[in-house]
Amino acid sequence: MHWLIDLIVLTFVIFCAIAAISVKDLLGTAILFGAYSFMMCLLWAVMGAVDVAFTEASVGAGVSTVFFVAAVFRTSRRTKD
Amino acid sequence: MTDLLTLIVAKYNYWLYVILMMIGLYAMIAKNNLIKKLVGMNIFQTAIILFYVSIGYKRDATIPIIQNAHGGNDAHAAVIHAADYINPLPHVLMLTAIVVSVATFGVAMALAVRVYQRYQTLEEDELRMRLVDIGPEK
Amino acid sequence: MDNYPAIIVITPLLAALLAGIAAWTEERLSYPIALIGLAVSMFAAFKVLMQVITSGTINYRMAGWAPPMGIEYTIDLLNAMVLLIVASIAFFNLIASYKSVEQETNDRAGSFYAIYLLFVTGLLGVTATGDLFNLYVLIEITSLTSYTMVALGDRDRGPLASLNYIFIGVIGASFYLLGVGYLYLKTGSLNMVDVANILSGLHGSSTILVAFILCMLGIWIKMALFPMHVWLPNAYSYSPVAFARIVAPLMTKVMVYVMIRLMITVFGLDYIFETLNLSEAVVWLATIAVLAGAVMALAQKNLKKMLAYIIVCEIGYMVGGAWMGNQLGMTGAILHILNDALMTFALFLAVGSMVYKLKRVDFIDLKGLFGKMPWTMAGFVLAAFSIIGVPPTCGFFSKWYLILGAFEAGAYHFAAALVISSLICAVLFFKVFEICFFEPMPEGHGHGDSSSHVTIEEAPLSMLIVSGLVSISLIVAGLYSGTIVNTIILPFLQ
Amino acid sequence: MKFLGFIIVCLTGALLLYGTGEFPGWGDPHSPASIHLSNDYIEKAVEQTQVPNLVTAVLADYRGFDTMFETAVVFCAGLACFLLLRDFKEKKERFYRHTPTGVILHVKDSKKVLKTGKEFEHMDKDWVPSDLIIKTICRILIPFIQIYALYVVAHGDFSPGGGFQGGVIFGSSLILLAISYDLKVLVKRVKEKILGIFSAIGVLIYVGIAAICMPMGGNFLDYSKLAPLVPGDPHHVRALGMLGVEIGVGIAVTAVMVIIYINIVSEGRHEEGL
Repeated sequence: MHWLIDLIVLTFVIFCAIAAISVKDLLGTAILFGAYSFMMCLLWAVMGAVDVAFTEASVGAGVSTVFFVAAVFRTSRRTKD
Repeated sequence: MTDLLTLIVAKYNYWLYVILMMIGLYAMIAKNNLIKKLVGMNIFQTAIILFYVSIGYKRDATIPIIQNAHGGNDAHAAVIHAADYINPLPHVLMLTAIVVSVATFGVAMALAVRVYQRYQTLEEDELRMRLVDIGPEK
Repeated sequence: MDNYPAIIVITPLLAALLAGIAAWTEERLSYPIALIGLAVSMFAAFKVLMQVITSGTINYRMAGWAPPMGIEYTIDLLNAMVLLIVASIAFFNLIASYKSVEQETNDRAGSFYAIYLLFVTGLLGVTATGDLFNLYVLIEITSLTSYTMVALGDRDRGPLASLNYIFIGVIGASFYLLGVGYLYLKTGSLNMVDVANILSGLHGSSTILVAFILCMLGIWIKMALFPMHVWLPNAYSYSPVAFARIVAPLMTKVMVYVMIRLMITVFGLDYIFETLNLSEAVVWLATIAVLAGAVMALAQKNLKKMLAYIIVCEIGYMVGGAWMGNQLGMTGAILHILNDALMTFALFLAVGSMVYKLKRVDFIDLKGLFGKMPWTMAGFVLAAFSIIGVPPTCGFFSKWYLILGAFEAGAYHFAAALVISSLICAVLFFKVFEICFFEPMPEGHGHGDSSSHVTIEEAPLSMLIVSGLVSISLIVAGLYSGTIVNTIILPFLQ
Repeated sequence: MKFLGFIIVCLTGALLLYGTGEFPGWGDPHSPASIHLSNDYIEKAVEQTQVPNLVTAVLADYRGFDTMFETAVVFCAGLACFLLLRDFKEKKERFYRHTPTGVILHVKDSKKVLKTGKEFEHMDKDWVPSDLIIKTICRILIPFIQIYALYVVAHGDFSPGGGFQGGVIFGSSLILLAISYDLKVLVKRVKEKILGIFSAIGVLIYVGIAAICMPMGGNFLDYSKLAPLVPGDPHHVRALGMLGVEIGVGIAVTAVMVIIYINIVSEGRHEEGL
């Protein structure tokens, strides 16, 4: 039942995406964004794209989030939207 | 009913990628905070990657690493059926796309830090006001 | 040596890497490295053009794999011409900009040259490649370098303008990537020729239609066609002069080339003009772009910004010509790629010299410039005549073809827009001449000496020589445009 | 803007959905994408390149030209971050610590520059002593992460992974060092100059290996022509070429990731930061 796992994870991905762009705390956005990337990576692993999933796990959920936190550390954490 | 189910199974991946992409695009156009826009940009790009990976998926096939091929020269002794392995090409393309997107993301973050250094804000409406304050451009 | 097609693209990349290393160890070396890299590339491009003219299309297989599996460079007459233009303009611009790079990049010249070379690599690669995805990667290289450069120029507005440019640029590139994805899903291939072969059996498909629209939208955004042009004026006026001079003539023209390549080689003119019948709508769009560009140029008070909007207008010409659906229009568009690259290069060379001396180029700053920099202004006048379309210069001939094409296709509105915009350009440039020639220099301007007598303060010799060469080439290209059309463009279109 | 954005989004979404109408079903083994080219790759790659991981084979050999430019993009990002953010000037207000005594100096005058070295060291304004537990655990973890990164690079031919992933992991191990201790600890160990040079050298390894093939009589990137240069079984030359290329990618990516992180987190001053 690949498609069932796929469907469930996809729904989570969309929740994470919406949450990431609507949270008012940018650090929260960073973490949700990491979660989003990690879900995406799971999804790709389910679809058999192991290399892409590996890259996304190390880049999207790893380094990108670190860059994000670094940038938030150097700018402001609060936002109006 | 089963028709509907097969249709959903066949297409929902593509529909959801469109939704995801539109979330990203909306954030890029409508959000006020530059960092939020960057998040939107990344969601937009990952949605495209999702689309490509969905193209590559093949039912009843395994990951694109040939089994029993470690044996050196007698590797082609075992017959390889194309139907057993997932299409590797979209994965390759998407590795490249991920790298490009992380490079763009890094540069964009650096720019955001620069903008903040200069104007002390990342909200677009406030930035517009600051730009009016520093007068006409050179 | 059959490796020239690879050498064209590889030497700038190698030079960029070496310049990147030199930036950390021995900064003085980075300039000669860049110069040698571009010279070799230009030589190779010249060789390739000769070879293509004499013996036809060159196919170069990267890593030796046959086309649909590996990446192939397909160099025909059109590519070869654009490659030579890109390589030589990049080379001559580098000669001209030694001084201004020193002035503008304070002690980071090595990194600047590395970025510059990467940008040129990207443009050359975009032009040479015969693979849809490879095109995307190279477009991203050009974009990433230009984002950086936009942010470097103006300390106040640069970073913000660059960030907005990133948002637009990423949308454009992603649309293109998505279009390629749709194509790949339907055809299973990425090689342009292979895709075209498979596509001929799929003309009615809605997926292909969407793929076509997405590819075109992406390229139009990168090309700055009118409603998607917002990034371009900022990109040209905020980046360092040495870089603005190369972005202005090359970036948009290479993207026009990509559009023509996609239209002719991948989708096929039959599909576009007969199955879809989109010609009329796009020619109207181009008409609006031409008029809007000209009108917006009228409103500017800064020379750089004015030129940027004139480029928006020129893009309208090329898009209109390419979408006219007949051979004359396409000839005009292709000839205009060459001519416009030369003209804008000449204009921006002159503007570069002005910026080098004056620092600012608002119209008020230009007063009395004819007396101060006579040679620079001579080049500027010639380039301006060419943009307006005065006969012996090259600009006239491509506009002629475009107008003929418009009449043949019955697109009278486009011809009218072309004439009107030329008139507006004439008004604009004569306004600039008037300021430069008749209005006296204001008190206390320049370098502190009293302005009672006009001192000649010319730009450095390297800039002047290049400016002179390019100005001559404007006329030469004009006089030989018949030859160019007969040996390169018409054989390509047939 | 919000309304306009919404309309644009709806229009684009409708266009894209219209395009999906004729898509073959998800996972359909007979869709054009899974037949035309991919079958060739799947059936011939192992025979031709001796690399069982098809993704690596296609990435570094059949479409190695793409990957080369992808690495160039990474190099460009590193350069861009350096050019945009690096600032060699000292801040006006600075803090120094006298190392032997632990006395903290607050310098408000911009002109006076204390030489940081054995006696004085730079200090952040909002510096907090790092946690002992975190420090110790990270110190234990980092070598293992690095070995794993090397494994990912080296074993990319046989399992998921390769130069890019390995490079990112190695880079993040260095970033972890900066986060758990102090940015200064990282900057002291890995000089900026080294990073800058290595980011170029990594790409240079790639381009170099690819370019050597041309004087050897092959096309650009044609690893099989390297056979006379490498000892061992000539069948494996392609696999070896790919390994070399992946190492280059790994080096470049490691350096660039660290460059980007350092510059962003310290706003280009390299002495303060997370």
